[in-house]
Order: sequence, then C-alpha cells, then structure tokens
Amino acid sequence: MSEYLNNIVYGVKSFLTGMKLTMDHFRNKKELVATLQYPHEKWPVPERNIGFNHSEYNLIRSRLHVDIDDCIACMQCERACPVDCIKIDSIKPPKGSEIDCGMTSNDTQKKMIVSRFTIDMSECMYCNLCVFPCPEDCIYMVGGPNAEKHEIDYEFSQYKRDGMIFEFADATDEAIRDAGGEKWLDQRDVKLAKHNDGVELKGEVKSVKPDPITAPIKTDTPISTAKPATQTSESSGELEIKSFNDISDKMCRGIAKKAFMAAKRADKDAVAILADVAQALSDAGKMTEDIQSILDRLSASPSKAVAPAVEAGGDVKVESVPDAPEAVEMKEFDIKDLNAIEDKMARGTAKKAFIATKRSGEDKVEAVRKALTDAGKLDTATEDLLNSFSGAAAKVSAPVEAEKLAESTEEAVVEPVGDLPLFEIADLNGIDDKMTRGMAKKIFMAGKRTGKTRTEVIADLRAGLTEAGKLDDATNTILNKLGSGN
Amino acid sequence: MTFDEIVALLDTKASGKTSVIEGKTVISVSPENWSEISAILKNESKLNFDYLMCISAYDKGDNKVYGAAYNFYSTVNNHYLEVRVEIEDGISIPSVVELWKAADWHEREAYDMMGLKFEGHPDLKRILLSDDWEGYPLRKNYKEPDYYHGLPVPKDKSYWD
Amino acid sequence: MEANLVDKSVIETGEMVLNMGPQHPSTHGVLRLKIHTDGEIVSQIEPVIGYLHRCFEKHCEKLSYEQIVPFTDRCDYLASMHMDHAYSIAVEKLLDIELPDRVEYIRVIIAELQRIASHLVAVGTFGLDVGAITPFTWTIRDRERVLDLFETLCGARLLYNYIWPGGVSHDLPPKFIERALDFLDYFDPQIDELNNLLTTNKIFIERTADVGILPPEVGINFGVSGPSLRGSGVNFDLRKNEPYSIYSKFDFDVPVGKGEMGTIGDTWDRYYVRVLEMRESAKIIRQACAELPGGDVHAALPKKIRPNAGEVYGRYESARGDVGFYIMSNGKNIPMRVKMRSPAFCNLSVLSEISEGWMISDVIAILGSLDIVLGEIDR
Amino acid sequence: MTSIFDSLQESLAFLNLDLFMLLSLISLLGGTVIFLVMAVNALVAVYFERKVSAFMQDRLGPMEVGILGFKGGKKFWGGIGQTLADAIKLLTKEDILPKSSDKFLMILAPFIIFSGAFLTFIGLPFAQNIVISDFNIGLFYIVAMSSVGVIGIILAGWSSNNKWSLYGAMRAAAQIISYEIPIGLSLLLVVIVSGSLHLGDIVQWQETNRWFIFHSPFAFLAFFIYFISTVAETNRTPFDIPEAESELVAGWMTEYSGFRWALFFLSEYANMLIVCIVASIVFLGGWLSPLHLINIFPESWYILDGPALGFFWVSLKAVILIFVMMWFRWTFPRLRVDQLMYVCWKVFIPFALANLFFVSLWELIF
Repeated sequence: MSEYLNNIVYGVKSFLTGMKLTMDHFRNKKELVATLQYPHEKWPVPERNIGFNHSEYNLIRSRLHVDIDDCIACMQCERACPVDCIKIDSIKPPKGSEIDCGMTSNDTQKKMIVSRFTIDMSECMYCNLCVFPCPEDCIYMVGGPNAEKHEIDYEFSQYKRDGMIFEFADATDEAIRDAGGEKWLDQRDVKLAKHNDGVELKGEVKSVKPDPITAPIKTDTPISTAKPATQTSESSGELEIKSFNDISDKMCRGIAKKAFMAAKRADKDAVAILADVAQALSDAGKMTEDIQSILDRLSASPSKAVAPAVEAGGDVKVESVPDAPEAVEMKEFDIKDLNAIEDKMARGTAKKAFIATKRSGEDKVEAVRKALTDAGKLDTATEDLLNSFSGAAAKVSAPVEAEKLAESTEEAVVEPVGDLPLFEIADLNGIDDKMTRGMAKKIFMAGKRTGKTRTEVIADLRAGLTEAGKLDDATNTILNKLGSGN
Repeated sequence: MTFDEIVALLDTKASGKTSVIEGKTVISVSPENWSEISAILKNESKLNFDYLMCISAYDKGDNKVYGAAYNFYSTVNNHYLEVRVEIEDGISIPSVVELWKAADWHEREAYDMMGLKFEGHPDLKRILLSDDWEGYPLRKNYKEPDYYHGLPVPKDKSYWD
Repeated sequence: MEANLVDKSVIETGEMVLNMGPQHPSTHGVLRLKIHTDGEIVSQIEPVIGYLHRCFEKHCEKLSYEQIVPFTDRCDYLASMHMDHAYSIAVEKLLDIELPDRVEYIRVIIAELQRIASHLVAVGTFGLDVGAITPFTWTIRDRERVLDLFETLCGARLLYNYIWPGGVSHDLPPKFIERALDFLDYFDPQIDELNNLLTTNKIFIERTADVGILPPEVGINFGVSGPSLRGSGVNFDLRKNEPYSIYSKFDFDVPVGKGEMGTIGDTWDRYYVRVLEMRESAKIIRQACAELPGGDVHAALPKKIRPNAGEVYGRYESARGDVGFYIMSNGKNIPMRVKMRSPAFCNLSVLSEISEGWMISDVIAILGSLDIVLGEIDR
Repeated sequence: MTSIFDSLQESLAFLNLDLFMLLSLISLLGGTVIFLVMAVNALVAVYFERKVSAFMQDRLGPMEVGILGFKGGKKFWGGIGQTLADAIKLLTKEDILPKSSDKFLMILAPFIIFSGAFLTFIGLPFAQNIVISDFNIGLFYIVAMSSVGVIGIILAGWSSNNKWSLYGAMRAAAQIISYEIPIGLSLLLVVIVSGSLHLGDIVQWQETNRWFIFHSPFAFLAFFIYFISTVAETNRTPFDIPEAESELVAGWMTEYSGFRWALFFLSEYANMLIVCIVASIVFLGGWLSPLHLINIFPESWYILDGPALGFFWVSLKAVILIFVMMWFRWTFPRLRVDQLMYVCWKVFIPFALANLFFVSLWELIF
C-alpha cells in the first residue's frame, strides 16, 4: 500500500517537474526559439548563433564550379570522382599549329582546348574529392571561403533533370575545328541528336512533317532549269557551310561539312566542292537520295542571285522561301496558312481581310497584301508568305508543268507520282521493327482494297505509323524510296 | 593468450585438423573439421571465444574457391582469433548457429551475397536481397541483370553523355 | 508487466500477423517487422531488412581506397565520422602508417562530438517512440549545434568525408576549439533538462523499466555491442578494452546499466547508458582540447594508397557499437573485398529474442532502445 | 434560467406559424449555431495548440499563412490563417475509401461521432441564459451524449478493414468506456451535494455557497479525477493510445482522409471544449466571476458578474483548462494500454468512490 502511494506521489512530483520545464520554455520563447525562418532569414546569422562567418569555414559544400580559363584538362578531378559525374573532353592542337590555348591564372601554358567540361550535379554526392587534386585550383565549391571567387549558390533547383547538368567548357566550334576536333564534333553531334530525339518525343505523337528538302527545290527548279550554267562564277560566294544543315542525318552532315572545309581551304569553286562532298559521302557510304537531292539543289541554288533580273518583280527570297504546305500537296491558300505570320496584330488584320475576301470572292492574296500594307504591317516575312501563295495559285493552274519539272529535277520524294503503279507488299519488308512492319502491311492492305494510289497509300502509311509513334528515320527513307518509285 | 598459444592449444586438442596460413596470424580449417574446431573454440575454458564478431565471405577470384573468414573475440580473456574455412563452390560449411546466435544473420548474409551454403542453419534464405534475386552479387563473376521485374537496369549514363 | 497477461485456458485467442513497416512512423527507416500478435501480446517477430541495400560492398570492389570514404559516410548516416574513422583505421593498419599526434587528437575530438550528436538523435527518437514529442525537438536542437561545428570543419552537415586514411582532409578551422568548448558548457545543463523532462518521468519509467530485458550472456551470444550491450551490465567498450586511437591517454568511465529503475539490461538502462555516455564524451573532448598539439595534419597522407596483398580486420567503437572493417587487398589500389561488420545489424538480430511476450507498444520501445540505423544494417 | 429555445419560441411567435413549422425553424437555427460554434472552436483550438506546442518545443509553429496582412516571419503569432488553409485543404482533398472496406459503415462512422459531439452541445450552457435547450437533467444528458462517439469509433476502426485501425478502435472502446466511470462518480459527488442534475441549479448552489472545487478536500480531489479522466476520454496524450502515432499509425482514423477525417478532428476538439466547459460549470463556478472568491472587492465591482459577462467567464475558464490539456500533451510520454487501465481501475475509481463516501459524511457532519 505504501509503495502504491509512493508511486502516485513520485509520479505526481515528476509530472510537476516536467510541466514546470515545458512552462518555462513556453514563457521564455523569445530567447529559446531556435527556428530559422529559411526564406526570410538565411545563415550565417551570427546573432542567433546558427551558422558562422564565412571566414570561419574550412570549406563549404555546395554547387561545383569550374573556372574554365584555368583548366588545363589534366583529368585529375574526373579520375577522382567516385560517381563519375564529371566528364572532360579535351583536344590537343596538331603539332606546329600556332593555336594559343591561353594561360591559366597561375601562368601555366595550356596545351589543350577543353571542348567539354560537364558536371552532373544531380549525381554529385558533394564529397569534395575532386577539389583536392586540382593543380590549378580551378574546380571548387562555390561560396564559403570561395565566396570571393564565386558567390554562394545552394539553390539551383531545376524543373528538368537536364538542368542539373552544368557545361563549363566555352570553346567555340570554330576553335575546336581549328584545333582539329572535327571528329570530336561529329561524335558530339551524334550524341546531341540522340539526346534531342529523346527530348522531342515527350510521349506525344509527332505531326506529319513534309521533307524539308522538297519545298525549296520546287520553287527553285524553274530557274535552275532555265539558266543551267551561269552560276559557277559567283557560286563560291554563295555556297556556305550552313547550306549543309538541311542534311537530316547528323553523321552525314558532319562528313559533308568536313569535306566542305577541306575543299574550301584548297579554295576550289562551288561545283568542285560539291563534287568533293559527294565523293566523301559516297565513300562513307552515307549517300542517300535525300542528300543527293540536297547537293543538286545546292549546285542549283547559286542562281538565286541572278533570278530577280529574269523574273519580273519579286525579290530574292520570293522563290527561295521554303513553303511546306504548298509543296507537299498543291493546296489552296487557306486561313490557317496565315498563322505563319509572327506579329499578332498583323495576323489579325490578315485574317480579317481573308474572311472578307472569302465572302466577296476576289483574289485573297492580293486582298490580304493590301490590307496589311494599309495597316503598315507588311514586313518581309509576311511578304514572302504571300508571294509564295501567289506562286501557289499559279501552280494550281498548271499542275502538269509542275510535275514535269519535278521529274526533270530527279529528286527522290513522295511528290506527285500518283501515276506510278501501287508497289508490292513485299517492298515493306525493308522495315526492321516487327511491329512497325505489321502495322505498315495492315495499312497497305487496307489501302489496296480501297484501291488507293501509291501516293495515298504512302500518305496513309506515314499517318498511321506516326500515329503509333513508329515512324523512325529508316522507315521514313523506305517510304521515300517507295514514293519515288525505285 | 597470444596467437601462438592458441595454435598450440588447438594442436593439443585437435592435432592436424587446423593449419596456420603462413605469414598470417590466421588459422585455416577444412569444412569437415569446422564443427569440431568451432565447438572447441567456444567451449574450451582457456579459449572461450564467446563473441563472434564477423563472418566475411570472400571470393578468391578463380570461379572455384570461396571462403568464409570468422573473426572471434573473447570478452573474458580479451583475445582474438581469425579462422578461415575455404570451400570449393557447391560444398557447404557446417553452420555455427548453435554455438553463436550471431552467426545466424551473418551466415544468411554470406549465403545471400556470396552463395555459401551452411548446413544446419535454421532457415538459410536471402536476407538483404529480395527472395527472387538470381545469382550472388559479390562473386567476381557476377553479371548485373539487364532487367529486374521488367524494369531495365541502367548500366551506362548515355542519357546525358 | 508480465507476459502471461492473458490466461489462455480461459480465453480462446487466435494469432494475428501484423505487418509493421517498411513505412511506419517508428521503425527508424525502412525496416519491416512481421509481428505475430495475440491480441496486444507479441508472440514472435521476424525482421525483414534490405529495403535500403545500396551494394556498399560491391561498390567498394570498384572504387579506389580514397573513393570508398564517402560511401562509408552513407552507411551510418547518423555517425558518419565514426564510419570514416573506422575505415581509415583499418586502412592505416593495412598500410601501417604512423599518424601525427594532432591528427589523432582532432579525430578523437570529432569522433566524440559525433557520438554526442548520434546519441542525441537516439535519445530523442526513443522519447518519440514512447510518445514524448518535446524531448525530441530539444535534442535535435542541440544536435544542430554539433552539426554547425562540423559544417565549419568540413562544409558538410551530415556526410562529411572528413577523416581520410592517413589524416584528415582539413585542419581545424579558426575558433573551432573555443566553439566546441562553448558547446559543451551549453550542453551540460541541457542533459539535466532532458533528465528532468523525460528520464525521471514516471510514465516514461513505467513504459521502459523492466521492459525488454536483455541478459548479458544472450547479448554477447548474439553479438550485440555498444550501448545496447553495456546497458545489460557488460563493461565492454573498445575504447577501454582495445584502445585504438589515443583513447588510452584519456580518463573516462564506461557507463553500464545498473538497473536503477528496474532490472539490469532493461530498456531504460539502454536508454540511460546513452545519456551518461554523452557526459563521458564531453569529458574526453575537454581533455583532448586541453592538450591539442600542433603539427601538420596532412603529413601522413599517402600519395597513392596501394597496400600490399593481405587482409586486416579493424575494430572501432562507434555510437552503435563495434564496427568492423574486414579489408582484403591484393596489392592493387582497389580493394579485393571489403566487408563491414555493422553493429546495428547484430543488435537488430536480437530484437525478436528479447521482445517476445511483450506488447506492441513495448516492441516499439525496445526497437527504439536498440538504436538501429537502417543505412548501416542494409549497407 | 431561460434557454435560447424558449426565447426564440416567444420572439418568433408573431410569425404565428403552426407548432411543427416553428419547432423545425427553431431547431434549424439552433443547429446552425452549434455547428458554427464547433467549427470556430476547431479552427481556433488547432492554431492555439500548434502555437503552444511550438513554443514548448522551441519552435515557431505556423508562421507563413497570415491573413489581413498579418504575415509570418516577423511576429511570433504569425500564420493566423494556417488552420483556415488546412480546413480548405481538407475539404477539397480527395476522399479515399479502401477497396475492401465496408463502405457504408465507413461513411457512416464519422457522422455518428460528429453527432455525438453535436447533440451534447444542446444541453450545454455557455452562460446563464445561453443554452440551446435547458434540461432539468442536463448533467446526465451531457454525460450520456458524450459517450455516443465511441460507437462511431468502433465502426470506423472495424469498417476500415485495417489492423491498425482495429487496434485503435478496440483500445479506444476499452479506454472511453472505463473512463466513463470515474467521470460519472466525480460528477455524482457534485449532484449529491447540490442535489440537482440541472446545471443552472448547480451554479446557483455555488453562487449561494462556494465553488465546488473549494467545497471540501474531496471535491478538490474529485475535480482532478474528473479532469484527468476527461483527458483520457478525449484521447489526448498521455492517454492517446487509440491514435498512438508511433505505434498505430493513426489508430482508428488511419484509413480516413479529406472531409471525413476533418469531421473526426472537428468532434475531437468539440469534445475538448465540452468537457472543459462542463468542468468549469460544475467545479469552477460556471459563469460566476472569480471576484466572489475573495471578498476584498467593493460591491460595485460585482457588475463584472452576472449574465452579461457570464459567457466571458465560462469561456475563460474553459480556455485555461484546454491550455492545461495541451500542456499535458506536450510534456508527457504515452501510457501503455494495461497501465492506462491500471490508472483507471486501480487509482481513479477507488479514489472516486472514497470521495463519494467521505463527501456524504461531510454533508452529514456540516
């Protein structure tokens, strides 16, 4: 019984002690509260004794930063990293080339160009091991004692994982190429392509895009056929490395560019250069119809300069403007096409005018042009657009001629080849992916039963495959082949 | 007791059943003698190894011989002993769970990671990995699976290379 | 509370399997317990671990000796310094390096501060497990002070990568010693506060005393170590029995459970041993700070760690208990095999032994008193 | 003592509706009032509790969601709007019913618990004349109604088809039912002395004599028994084993979410308010001002007493008691099930019975 009571007494006593304690804390909250209201107040806040002055830190663990000008690409940090979150590529200029890679702040002559210095902070585990071996002290964690080199940055959250990959190398492509880094550039392009393809399809279905090649060609052809041999003189000025950017396959583009540069250094004229490029490509076994057609176009393109003299009115861009909708199938001028106009107001005016003309039924293009000029919104881009449509209207009037031209420039696209007979189902076996093949064949049979023409069937195939997200480059090429009937 | 005294005492108790790995203070025991030796280590009053610190399974690198290193300590006499039992793949080691309960989970881990079999263990099943895991990860010849339950196992970092 | 609360002869009761975890407020991580219960009474417990397995040992076979240190941090994330220290001691044994005195002293200071921090979490979460929320926030608040100190030391608050084989990464920052001593002066009254609020509270005693008694021989047989073993009266502390660093120079006691509130080796003892150990650590830090010698901390850092073929078993008394690193080297700069003997792994294995016959609430209390860290168990 | 019900009946007489319409209209009004009281109480009490806990734990508590420009970050009492935001969040939250749960009962249970608290308010006076309906057995009614909720708790725990919920429900049932007894006994003491179950009369008695807590040492003890038992009955720490967070994840409300969970919350805090108001009325002299205790004040000050300020005094006493409850919660660990029963059956009930006996003697002697 006494123990029973003692228990109760002891219990009550201990309760009172505890309650006194908590009550003390409740009363002296002003001194005792230890919370740091993070967004409003950040450490170091010495008065509350959370965090100290930066000078009192040995170092601080935060984002890694690289002073790329000091980096001599000694790869020490990459080797030290336990999780391989640092990737360094460097290019050693060839012997005898007088490229200066610069000096570091410790007056060390840099012997290499750092073409790539990526740190994936989403993988970094902030172990700081990469900082110690660096001979130039150019990689460090920002803030703290390094605050004078780079201010603290511990809030670098991103919406995408890629955002956590920091690229520190600042060497330009030209510099790299001069240092003999074409090969590296090509590899990088391949990787980039792979990456971008991955980024592009965010689980969504790509819309059917017309081949970028077809459009300009159609507009160019008349002139190129008209004046075949007059361009070579000024062509060397015309032909630029940019021109190869139309080549979809990155590898081929790289090769082409390389060949181009080589030829250009030996300053050959355009035709020779193109020949070289073609040669290089076919050597690499990369020659496809697409590229062939591009090369053809390039050989033809120099005529742009002289075109206006021949053609009445219209300035340079008139014909050379790529006009996808028109090129793919000769469609009427539609209100949707006006969406290509950048400026909102201009677009609005244009559409109004378009609707109006639709009722009154006069020439739409002219009406829109007029409306825009009145509104003072007629800039070159819009001008081009409208011109292209005026061209389109003309084409619609004479499709046959267009076809002839199309054949005359033996370019290999699906374009108007309705007359060709329907290809065999066996032709689809070129598709590697089983599922894709099956799907394609289904669509083909369906089309065949309904007696569609080759063009329609191919269009169906494209549509169906893209629908299922199965339309990859290989399949695309095959379809092009089929379309061009060989 | 020093290592030599322990070895001497073991020789008197069970002569020829233990051997000293030259250059090391390690005793090597063959699996068939292990149960007897372990009983001596535990029960012999002068040795009295009552504390089994660790069982480390190891792989010699040739895909044949695997071993288990037992580290003993005596809280009474404050001395150590390391015993190694090496086996060819497939042969099982007598379990010491009856003597040291600590061996229970250590043996399970050795089985889980290195695929050593311990006969006489109450339930020898995987402890760290899931029960449907294939292979023994810590073996040198272990190949990471490409898929686990249909999920691809990321091997390279091509997503950002 | 006696186990035979329910008289089976009178009441017909069936067994129910209760699945506690992997997501549960008080399993201290992703631990899963399959509890066979009979009403509230627990008849059997099967711990299911491995949810946090991060292939530490497999990683070690692909990384050089220096690169392993950050991974040891991740093992016991509440006492990372101890893991670094244990691993470094093992590697130094393998290389047999002689360390400068300053390094040893710094290591001891840091390790004991880390012990305080780790025990603060253990004690606080234990209070949380038995339903007292306020002590937890107070202990965490004090732990923050230690983490701030470590932050000035090596920039990191949790995973330090500070103690390296052959030395430490940085020398002590300016004012570190003063701040450490300030912290200790601030810290002693906090322990009294904690005792008044939690340790001597009647309800707390009722909940923990005489609960989950771990007899010494059972503990030793199961390989239990650290405060959990000392709680049951076994005076076994590597800092005394096998002084590894310079612990032989310091004067401190090893607190063991005395069964003040109940039986020796009950939950309350395991808890109280940790509280007392914090005081002892403070004692050690004061001595070490007093006689901290000068010198270069990077003197003994090897350029390249490439030990000769051989193996070593290094022991270390961490906050959880007896950490062992069994390293086999084949002469390369990458270890052939690294096995970590994690104390919490062994401590957890005794759970079902000591918690059978108690209630579910007691299982929570016992689990908390074993102070497990899943990162270390699953490695 | 007139009730709101009666006064409404008189004031609405001019509408000369028939009786049924009138009654339904009045009860509608009364119900709205009660619901508003419960909602406001929950909003305020939750914020209060958060702040109390925060300050006892050296934290700041909610500081960001200020309203009326009262923005957190500067003042200690920022984040006024936090509970409002939480309420809105709970109402707009997805309401999850486990697939294998007993849908009907699971939906029903929160409303039973809620109506338990709701009905109790009918007989609960906030001041002399502020009571929805004035029973002459008000105390009995309140004690009866406040234990309706346990049915809902059992239903909730069982229908969730979750072992944790079941444990919580079983513990809750055992706990609440056992703690009814000390509560009843300690209230019985008051009834014996004042000789009435009518709360008005009880306060009347205290006005003529003295507050019950000072009636006799036994009554003093009885007050503490009553108060601690009510802490247990409202499932608060140290007696919160039914929803022991570290053991049973959330006890019997583990599977609930959104609005239903909000109902649990509402009734939990409503119960707190109820028991504290009952304690203040029965033991602490209800709407009498403390000025009566020490007769050093001039007569003129007694204007502070009386119906006008009655509501103020009652709520003040209730708030103090609620604060003490929170104080308990943030100080103590949690008891175990058997210890809880031990405290109830081996400590409180014997003492309450002894109290009863001695108070009867006291009444005989004096």
